[in-house]
Amino acid sequence: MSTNKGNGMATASGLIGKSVKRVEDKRFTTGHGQFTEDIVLPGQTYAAFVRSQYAHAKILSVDVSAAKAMPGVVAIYTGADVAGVNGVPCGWQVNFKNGNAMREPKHPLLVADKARHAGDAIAIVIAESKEEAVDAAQAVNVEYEELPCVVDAFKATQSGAPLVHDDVPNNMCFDWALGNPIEEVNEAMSKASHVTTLEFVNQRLVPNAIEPRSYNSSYDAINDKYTLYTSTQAPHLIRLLMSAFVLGLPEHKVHVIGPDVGGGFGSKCFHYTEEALLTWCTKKIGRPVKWTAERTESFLLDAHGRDHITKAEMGFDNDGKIVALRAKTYVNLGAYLSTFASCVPTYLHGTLLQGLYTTPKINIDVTAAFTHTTPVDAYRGAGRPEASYLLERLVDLTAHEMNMDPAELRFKNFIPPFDGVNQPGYQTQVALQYDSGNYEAVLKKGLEILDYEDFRKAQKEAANNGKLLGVGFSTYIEACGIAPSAVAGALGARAGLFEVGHVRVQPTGKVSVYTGSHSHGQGHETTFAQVVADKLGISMDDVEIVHGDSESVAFGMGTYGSRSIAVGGTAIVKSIEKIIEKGKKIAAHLLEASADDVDFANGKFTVKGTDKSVPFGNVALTAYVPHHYPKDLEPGLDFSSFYDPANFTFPFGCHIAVVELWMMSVMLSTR
Amino acid sequence: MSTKITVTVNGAKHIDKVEPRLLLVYYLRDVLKLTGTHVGCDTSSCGACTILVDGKATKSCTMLAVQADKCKITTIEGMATNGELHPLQEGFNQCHGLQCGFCTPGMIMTAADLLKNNKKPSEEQIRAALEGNFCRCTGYHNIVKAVQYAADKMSAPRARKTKKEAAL
Amino acid sequence: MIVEGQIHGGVAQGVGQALFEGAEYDENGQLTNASYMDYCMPRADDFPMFETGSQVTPCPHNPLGVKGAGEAGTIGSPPAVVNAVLDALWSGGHKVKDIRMPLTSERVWRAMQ
Amino acid sequence: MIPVSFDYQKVKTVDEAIAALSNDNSKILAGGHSLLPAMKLRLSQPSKLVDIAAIASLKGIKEEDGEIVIGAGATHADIAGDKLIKSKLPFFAEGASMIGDVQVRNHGTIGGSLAHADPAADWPALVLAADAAIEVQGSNGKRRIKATDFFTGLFSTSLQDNEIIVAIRIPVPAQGTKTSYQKFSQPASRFAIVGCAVMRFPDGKTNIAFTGVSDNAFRDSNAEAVVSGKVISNDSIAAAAKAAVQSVNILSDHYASEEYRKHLAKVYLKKALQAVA
Repeated sequence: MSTNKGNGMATASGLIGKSVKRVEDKRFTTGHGQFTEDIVLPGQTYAAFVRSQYAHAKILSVDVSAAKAMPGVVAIYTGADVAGVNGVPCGWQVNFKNGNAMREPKHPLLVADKARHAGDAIAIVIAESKEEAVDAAQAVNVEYEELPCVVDAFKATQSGAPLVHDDVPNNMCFDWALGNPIEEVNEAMSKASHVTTLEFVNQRLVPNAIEPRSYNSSYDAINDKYTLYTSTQAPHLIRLLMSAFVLGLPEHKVHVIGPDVGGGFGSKCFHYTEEALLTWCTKKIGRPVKWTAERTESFLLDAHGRDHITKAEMGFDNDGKIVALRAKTYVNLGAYLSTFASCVPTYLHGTLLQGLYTTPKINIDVTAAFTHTTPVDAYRGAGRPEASYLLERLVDLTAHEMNMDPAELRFKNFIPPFDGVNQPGYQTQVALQYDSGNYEAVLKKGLEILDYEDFRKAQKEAANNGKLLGVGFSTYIEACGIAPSAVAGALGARAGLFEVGHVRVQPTGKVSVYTGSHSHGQGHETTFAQVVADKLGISMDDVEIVHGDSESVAFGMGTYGSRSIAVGGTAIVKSIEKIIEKGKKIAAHLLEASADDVDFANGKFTVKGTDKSVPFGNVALTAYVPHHYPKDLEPGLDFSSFYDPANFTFPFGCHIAVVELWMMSVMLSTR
Repeated sequence: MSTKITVTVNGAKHIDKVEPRLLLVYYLRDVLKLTGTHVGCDTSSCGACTILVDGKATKSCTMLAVQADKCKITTIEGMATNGELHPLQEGFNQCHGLQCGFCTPGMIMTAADLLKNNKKPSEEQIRAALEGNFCRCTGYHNIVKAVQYAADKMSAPRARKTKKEAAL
Repeated sequence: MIVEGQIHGGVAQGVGQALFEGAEYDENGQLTNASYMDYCMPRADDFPMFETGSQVTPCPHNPLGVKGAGEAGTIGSPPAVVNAVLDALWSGGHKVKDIRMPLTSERVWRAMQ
Repeated sequence: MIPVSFDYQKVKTVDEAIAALSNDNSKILAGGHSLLPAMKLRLSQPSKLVDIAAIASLKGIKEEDGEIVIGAGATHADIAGDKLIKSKLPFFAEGASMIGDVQVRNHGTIGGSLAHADPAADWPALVLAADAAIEVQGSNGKRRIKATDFFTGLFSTSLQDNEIIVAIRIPVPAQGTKTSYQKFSQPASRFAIVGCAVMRFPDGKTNIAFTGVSDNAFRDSNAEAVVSGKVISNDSIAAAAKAAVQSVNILSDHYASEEYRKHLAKVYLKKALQAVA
């Protein structure tokens, strides 16, 4: 067993960077977490779905008469009932190489004409109990005409492949390329003394959050107001997409709450048809409707991840310096375009192909296709694991092919260290500018932890004894906290990528923080409280973090893409800075000094060079009981900030895996 | 057709009429409103629904409520006594053995069964004991540590066992 | 501790991709492993303890100097594991370019034949 | 996740259970760990369940008249932890501890598993290798079915309608008998892709049984013939492996093709033979 071998903290003192116990754990370890499925509303009804058993089939008829007569059935709706309702939208527009917009076929709430993947929803059955809903769903009779299907992205784009959407020729959603002009890359490649070629599949994965997706939607007719409880990573985003794009509801009449969320890994940041459909149904029946996916449904419906077929070539000179990289990838989008599906294989993948290396010429070409499979979207890493897999496999394979050491090969090609302050950021060949990096250092550290020389000796000995040991390296970079909004917008994002942090200091000096980030396991209630307590010099116990509620929090973009601390955390810090600035004015008044002469540290406002000070709590009280108070200053101590970062952040690192192959049956053991 | 059952859950006796097809996990969650026991799958694989039935770790999604007639059940809600957390509950907090918290109740209940039978489990034994409980967040590293923490605490000579722990 | 936890979980998902997980469709478009009895979810006894280290390089453009860690474990680990298996094979004279993920024992066995 | 509605009857004696089974869509509920998952997915839709968990005579493990008698209602955990089993039939304890997970072993029963006859279950190989008899009871009383006659195909056995398994009877092995169970698990379900059970008697007689390999578990007489009565050596092990799984239909699935499964069967037979050498 080992612990983290760190060499320093992000801040020198205080709570930030300290290892503290999580404040949210008590409710989870005692069984008092509140997940969406735990919520039962007065008059609750339950939904079950009739889903296509075929991947591709014409729906000839849907007979609900027998089901309607079953005990407890409240309502049944089919594709015909929601034909006039919009489908769920895609949040990122990618253009074809020729400039045309990508093709966005409708993703209806229920399908009426044909099913396009196994599990496509044909009807929703609402009943008094879960049991009755499931029983009645089984009694709905659907007549299908099964059609041929295609499940592979490459095959889908070939002529004669069955079409997923009649109006999308060759099943092509878009094609796209990035980097240096292909002629330049080809030329550099032609001069390479060694070219490593790798054709591989980055397979399809199922995110598998252990909490299945769950929604509970209700409608208050008196106030014409909807409330949706949803197991989401991004409550405000869901409200925006569902109200403005799907159902056409006034946004202020829709309250979206994300209670405790049992993991997401990307799969819960998308707007799913069931969220909008339940919200549409609740008004129709005038009662709350709840649905929780069964695991089998999760497998068939929660957006999957990855599914790339790639051919990549990396050219090297005699010395092992990379001279060019060329890659062609076929991307499987599944049957419909999920919320962020289009940006994952493009702007989150192609833009990372510089890796940690000085590769002078890079070109990535992507073809994205519809198939008769579950939609594919961001899953933990989203595009970046695909990029790092492409690069790091090529580098290790090259080491074998050129008979070089894989670590040595990397050291030869690393971008030299730069801190982004004294040295500029690093401009890649694939659009991004890295913020700061010291890539040699992480590999050196990894080699130390492994004791590389020792391992190579052990490997030789093992091989002599008929045992196979192996070491694999991966020095990777990622781009987190997509930003700024203007750049993302220019690349096709249909949403802003800022975050909101609202800090409300209560009269007694206690602090409530409202963040647009939404924890689904990350521990924001602890991390953000740490940041706030550190910055204000108060106890973490005096800080409360509120998240996941569209009415408490002004706005928010949610939690995904490793953005919470960098974007959400910074938004909170911005508000704290405003609070300190105003606090200085109040303190200056109390201390009869000039605000410019007041410092804030360790929870105290102090007049520079004196021992005259006033604690944070007194300043807070004064802000709300402004009897002795600066003229022209508003009472209260409450600030909100929208933070739109200047750039992504670029974390990087090194993974080293050591494996032993057990020869008799070839079992792998990781060490 | 409903059947009368009598069960003792976390020390409290309950008499209810239930449909035979009602799974024990739904009886706990929907009838008794003990929502700490979770459902994560439909194939008896994930272990999120683990409780103790007559002291034995049990997947409550794979037992009918009628089968639990006359049984003594402990759920996650019954692990803390008089506001004092069970060493496992403390261990999961101390060792950061949870992230989203959804699998945590099942993990704790399975670990409770292990520690009842094995006071000083090795890392390997802990991992083997938890093979029926999925966690997608932690990579299990800190869960193993949490169970080790609890084992150490429970076997410490000065540790005073509460009545409930002793009974588990 | 929270960051390390993110790394552990991320690595587990990355190693999961490399060694255990993969959705498989048949030619009829049926997901043939749509349950936990068929789709291999990594379990406690599939993993060793992880060893992590850290190297701080502050981000210059935000006041906390922070970067982000939620996905780091998942992004870098699959190629490391696959590279390690291939390195083991090369060390035994099996010059294998690629094995398709997940590296099931059968796929590794076939690569050695 | 919600089974179809059914009737439920809890019985106290085997006779009561047999009487309760009169309806042909009735099923016995023992531990429920094979049946309930199938019912939740609505793959199985019985109209009535007869719960036999309260039948006292089905419980327990004992030695009686030169036989080890395992009650059909013994759970995998009961068997894994039983002293008699550990000393006289150690591979039963090993095999039991490899089934499912702790929670499953706490409730799943040997009788339920045998009656279900999953081609990848562990018990079939073990009872076959141990020369066990499956004692069943029906309206005409009790009868014994030799394990070798019990498994008749995919999920099928020679159990008649209205018959229930009451016990598994194994002749007490002579002193010096060695056993081994070697299993290569399907990584997701942990069922056997290949399970090989070997029982070697002091006189050299060697029983070899496989599960997971074919439609049903089977004794491998070709492999047995190679090593029975002979010294177990590298050569005889290699010869037995060569002879093994020759005349059976070998399964193929997502985790192991026919070819790889065949390879694994030979490898796991080698491991088992090495363990009893």
